[in-house]
Amino acid sequence: MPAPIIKIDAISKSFGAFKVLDGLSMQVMPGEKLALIGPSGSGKTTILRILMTLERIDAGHIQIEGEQLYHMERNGQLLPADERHLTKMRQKIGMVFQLFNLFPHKSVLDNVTLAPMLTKGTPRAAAEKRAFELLDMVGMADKAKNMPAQLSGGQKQRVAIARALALSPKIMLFDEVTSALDPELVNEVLNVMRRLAAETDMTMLLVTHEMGFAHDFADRVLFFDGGKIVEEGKPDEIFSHPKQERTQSFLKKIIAAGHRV
Amino acid sequence: MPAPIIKIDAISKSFGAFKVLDGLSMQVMPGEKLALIGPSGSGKTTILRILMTLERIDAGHIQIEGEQLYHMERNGQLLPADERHLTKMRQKIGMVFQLFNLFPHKSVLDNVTLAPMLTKGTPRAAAEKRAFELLDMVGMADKAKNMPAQLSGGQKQRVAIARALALSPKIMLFDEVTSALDPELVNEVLNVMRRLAAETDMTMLLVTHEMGFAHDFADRVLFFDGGKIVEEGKPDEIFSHPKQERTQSFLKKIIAAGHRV
Amino acid sequence: ATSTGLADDAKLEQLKKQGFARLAIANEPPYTAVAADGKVSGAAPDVAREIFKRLGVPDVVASISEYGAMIPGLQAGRFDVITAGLFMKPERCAAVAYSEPVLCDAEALLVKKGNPKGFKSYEDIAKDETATVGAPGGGTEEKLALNAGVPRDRVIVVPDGQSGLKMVQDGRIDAYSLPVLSINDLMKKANDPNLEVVAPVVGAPVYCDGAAFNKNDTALRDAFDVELAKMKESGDFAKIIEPYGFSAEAAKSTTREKLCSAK
Amino acid sequence: MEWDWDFVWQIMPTLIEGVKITILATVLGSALAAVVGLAIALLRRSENKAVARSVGFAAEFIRGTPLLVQLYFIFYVLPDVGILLPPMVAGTIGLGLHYGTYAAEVYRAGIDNVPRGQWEAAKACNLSARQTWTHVILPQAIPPMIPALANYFIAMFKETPLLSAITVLELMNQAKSVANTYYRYVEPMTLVGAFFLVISLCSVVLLRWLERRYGRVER
Amino acid sequence: MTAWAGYIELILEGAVVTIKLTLMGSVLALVVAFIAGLGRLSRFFAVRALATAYIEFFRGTSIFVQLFWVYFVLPLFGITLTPLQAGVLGLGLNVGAYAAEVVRGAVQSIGKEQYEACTALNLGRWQGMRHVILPQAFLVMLPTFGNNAIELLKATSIVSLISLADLTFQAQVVRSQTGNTMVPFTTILVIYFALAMLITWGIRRLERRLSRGLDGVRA
Ligand SMILES: Nc1ncnc2c1ncn2[C@@H]1O[C@H](COP(=O)(O)OP(=O)(O)OP(=O)(O)O)[C@@H](O)[C@H]1O
Ligand SMILES: Nc1ncnc2c1ncn2[C@@H]1O[C@H](COP(=O)(O)OP(=O)(O)OP(=O)(O)O)[C@@H](O)[C@H]1O
Ligand SMILES: [Mg+2]
Ligand SMILES: [Mg+2]
Repeated sequence: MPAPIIKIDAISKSFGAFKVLDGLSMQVMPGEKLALIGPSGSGKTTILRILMTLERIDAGHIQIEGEQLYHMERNGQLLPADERHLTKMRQKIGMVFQLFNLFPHKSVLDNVTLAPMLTKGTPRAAAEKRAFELLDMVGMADKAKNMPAQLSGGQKQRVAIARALALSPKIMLFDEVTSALDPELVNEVLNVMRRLAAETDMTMLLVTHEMGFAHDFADRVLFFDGGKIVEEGKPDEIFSHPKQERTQSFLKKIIAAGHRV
Repeated sequence: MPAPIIKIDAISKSFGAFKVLDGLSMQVMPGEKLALIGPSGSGKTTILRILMTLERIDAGHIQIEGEQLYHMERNGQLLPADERHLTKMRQKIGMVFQLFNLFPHKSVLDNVTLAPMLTKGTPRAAAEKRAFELLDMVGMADKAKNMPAQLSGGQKQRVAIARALALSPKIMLFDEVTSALDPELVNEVLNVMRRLAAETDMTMLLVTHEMGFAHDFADRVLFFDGGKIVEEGKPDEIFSHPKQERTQSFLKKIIAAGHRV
Repeated sequence: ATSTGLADDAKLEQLKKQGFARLAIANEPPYTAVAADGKVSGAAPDVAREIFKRLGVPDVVASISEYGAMIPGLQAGRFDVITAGLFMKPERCAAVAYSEPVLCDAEALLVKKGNPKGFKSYEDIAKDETATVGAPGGGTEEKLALNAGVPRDRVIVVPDGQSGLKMVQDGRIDAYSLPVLSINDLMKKANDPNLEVVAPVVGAPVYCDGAAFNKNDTALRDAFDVELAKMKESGDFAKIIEPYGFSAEAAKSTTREKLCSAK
Repeated sequence: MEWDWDFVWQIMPTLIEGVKITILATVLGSALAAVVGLAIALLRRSENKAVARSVGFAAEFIRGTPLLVQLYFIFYVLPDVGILLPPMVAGTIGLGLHYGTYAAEVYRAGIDNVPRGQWEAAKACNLSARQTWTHVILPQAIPPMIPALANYFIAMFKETPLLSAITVLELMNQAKSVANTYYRYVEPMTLVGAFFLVISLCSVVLLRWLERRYGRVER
Repeated sequence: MTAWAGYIELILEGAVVTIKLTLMGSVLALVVAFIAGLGRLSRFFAVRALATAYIEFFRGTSIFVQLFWVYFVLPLFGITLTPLQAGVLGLGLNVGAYAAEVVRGAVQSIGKEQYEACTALNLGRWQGMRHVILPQAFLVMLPTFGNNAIELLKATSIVSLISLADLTFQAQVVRSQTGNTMVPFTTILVIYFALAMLITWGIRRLERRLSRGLDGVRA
């Protein structure tokens, strides 16, 4: 059995007095496609943000490919990570946000080439070649010269996916990438992600309220509530035969609200 | 056969050079529950906003209970309606918005009593009594003293429904009243609306992307595209055996995106 | 002047009725001064206070004003009279109605110790192309310097005496010009051994001020003059102004007519 | 007191000299304020709490007290500690410092208005702090600030008459000296008002243009 | 050696004048701001034009010129105001013009959806304004009103121009009587700052009181 690519070990995180995560542990295997589901406020986003180093943890450890994320080993001692260490670790991870967060003052192409050129020193020509490949994959090559303001939500999100891929991360994080989209635009994004999941061996973590998509996409589903993993398993198990009562009632509510499983 | 309560006759509406509605005609019977569905930008919201006099029409006529909405009859001539005429006509119509539009500086109770007290001169005691009845109906009586900021989205929307009902309009307009809500909160609002539909003989027009709910709620469904009625009929007909190709492809897209019909 | 005379009498009556006259003063000891308790003193207001008392106006209230704002203020009816060491000169005589002379003084220059540039007159300043002189805006000294040929950009308009003194100390200007007694008062307060007074300025006439009234109030002015003459006669006048360092003889030896027609 | 056109033409050249100085002071003051403002805004974000606090307090103090008194201070009190500034330099420093504290607020708001998502996206793209500032934050923050900054510089223009207190011969001072010479206040003062109004109205047009050009960033 | 006690009293008297001017000027400015600010949003062209002319005129010409006019030129038309009245009028009208724009901006900042909710509830124009829009807009205005009040406080320092014995003026008097520049000016700087802090603090308290339970109203 190969070593896990992500190893989360008893991490805790509070916002003020409110403890979102309390001693959470989990592991992700290389190439695994993981869906995180659960009610609002259960801490799903927080986990992704911690992995992307957008939030710090209060306690515990995280290892990416066996290397500490928030700590550095120096002479056998674990010290808090400095900016240089974080920069190194972040190369392995990419993230796509709910609200796209494209750079509004840069064209679609520049959005995709900016990071490779600045962080890896990729020459412009090479960066653009790769950008066109990625834009082509998400079906946005013909809009390369557009500004983000001229795109629809679904188009923006596809560009954001291409941008995150441009750094060739080993792990991709997706946080409700379709929930800000008009219902008809959801599919164009999900199609891109389906293809991505099928074609690469990237490790992917997905937070979503689209149960149907989670079902198709994931190798494994984690159901969160109150910052804890309440239940996990293959999609079929979780969606068709949830064992825990909390999972059942959550799925029932979601279905009643008109979402397909 | 009774006379229609709403009679829309060849109305047109443009935004700048863009013609949203072009000679649209339709009728609604007293007590009818009507669902308006269709792709984004097809003009559904615009129709409701025109009925609520939030937008003016460029051409055509609308009659509410046989009376002109945008015109006044004076000595046999049709003149454009003045503010007084509009005020009189608006008494018959209420509207609930996608984003609730509660008054954030007023308590839940004051939100509901404000309009009856100001527009009808209802004494405070009577207005509050009625407000409590309505808040009770939407399950919000215990939050009467709260400020809107202290409510969840679903609770806000239920207050907004009570507020619109407080003026006892004959026609209620609902514009995607659940699409800004978290999936789990959708149901509490839909339940209120189901009850409302069952218990009153108010005329209701509903714009929604929740096909399942439209199916349960409506007596008749209108499918819009490009500002035109493409198809109409009983919910079963439209959802199960759509005749028009455009209706079929729209429903297919919606289903693919994870919405239950 | 019968009709205006009538109006003027009305003016005095009005002052009597309201119980005070409004003075415009500067903030330039010893001509005018404001004590620590806010009480207005100085030679010019003291004389005016006494005369108004004799005219039946028991009190005076003073407001401090920039020199430049005094005549417009008088014209706008802001004050009843200016008692501020505003020297009589033909142009001013045309703008206001002066009383007979009250305070006379020559001009002085405040310079660094030893008078390094050797100024004796405004002409000396004009000749030295790097020299700058400070003076109150709209004051007599500004005009004297300009008339002596000092170009506009070397005559620095200084808002008040202390600022002028400070600017000489700091070397911002080479000389600061005010009447002799004003400069002496500044020197006394500054007590700075690195400064020196050049007095009187060669070629600059001795000027006298008078109480300045609105052109429409000549009768009030005339009444003022009558009392002033009486006080000069009795020696009360000298008793008031001499402690401040002014000479009563100088004021008696000249007249408004002479000063206003001098060129 | 009636209006005298001959007098107007006679004093016009003197007043125009004053206008030149007024405009020069505004331009120099604005340039200084733009720099001082950025420095204050950045120092207030400093990691070093002591620096951030004391700069913050100093800025608050300068913003809460009258420019006139500050000018007196710079011009008449600083020489006591050996700092002797020519009037125009003292005036420029006074204007620049005073309005720099306003500009700092504009910078701060501009930076704060860049959505948090942009900082996070920059991090997810693994940009360094410097790269984030220069490629992502400042290009978005600065354009919307331009109208607000321009607004303050126009306000500064209208406060230049204060410089007359420290012997700068700007427009107001020239007008006063003209008025004192001829004992006529109505014409010079009205002309000063007219000058200000004309320049302000022109700058309103400029402002509207700046607002259209830079006011809105499309997201 | 110097009778500082007496001079301090003089400066405190000046402080009283400054406070009076600030308070009365603020009240006038507030009234004028609402009239002109709402006037600028009126349906009627004439009202809009009048309000716009007032606002642009007073923002366009310098406060110095305005004060001077009120004090020295108005009497030539037969309107004589006491220095205090002239000061209050000049400052109030000037700051009122700026505050009017604050009123307008705040009213316009209230989302379109609030107006639509008013229409849907059949409230009249004035009813909606009075009960829904203004109470929300007022909260938006408050912080800027606080800044306007501080601007007004600082602007009082120039009323010495019209012989009002305010703080700055008394400091000048003390300076010329004692020959000391540093002490009086430092004293009044501290007093001005304390007054400005007082305004800031008062506005914050008011803001907190009015926005209780209202989080999320302001963007
Ligand atoms: N920056 C923050 N400050 C304070 N509380 C926060 C912050 N971020 C998140 N929280 C709180 O932490 C809890 C978990 O938030 P998180 O965003 O991880 O939930 P989630 O599972 O992603 O929910 P959702 O489905 O609504 O996105 C919530 O109660 C939230 O209010
Ligand atoms: N105020 C406006 N100005 C310009 N265009 C407008 C305006 N309001 C609506 N439109 C345009 O009119 C068309 C119809 O809009 P409408 O909001 O009625 O659509 P809809 O059917 O409600 O769509 P959705 O499902 O997205 O709410 C759209 O193309 C929209 O962009
Ligand atoms: Mg989340
Ligand atoms: Mg719509």
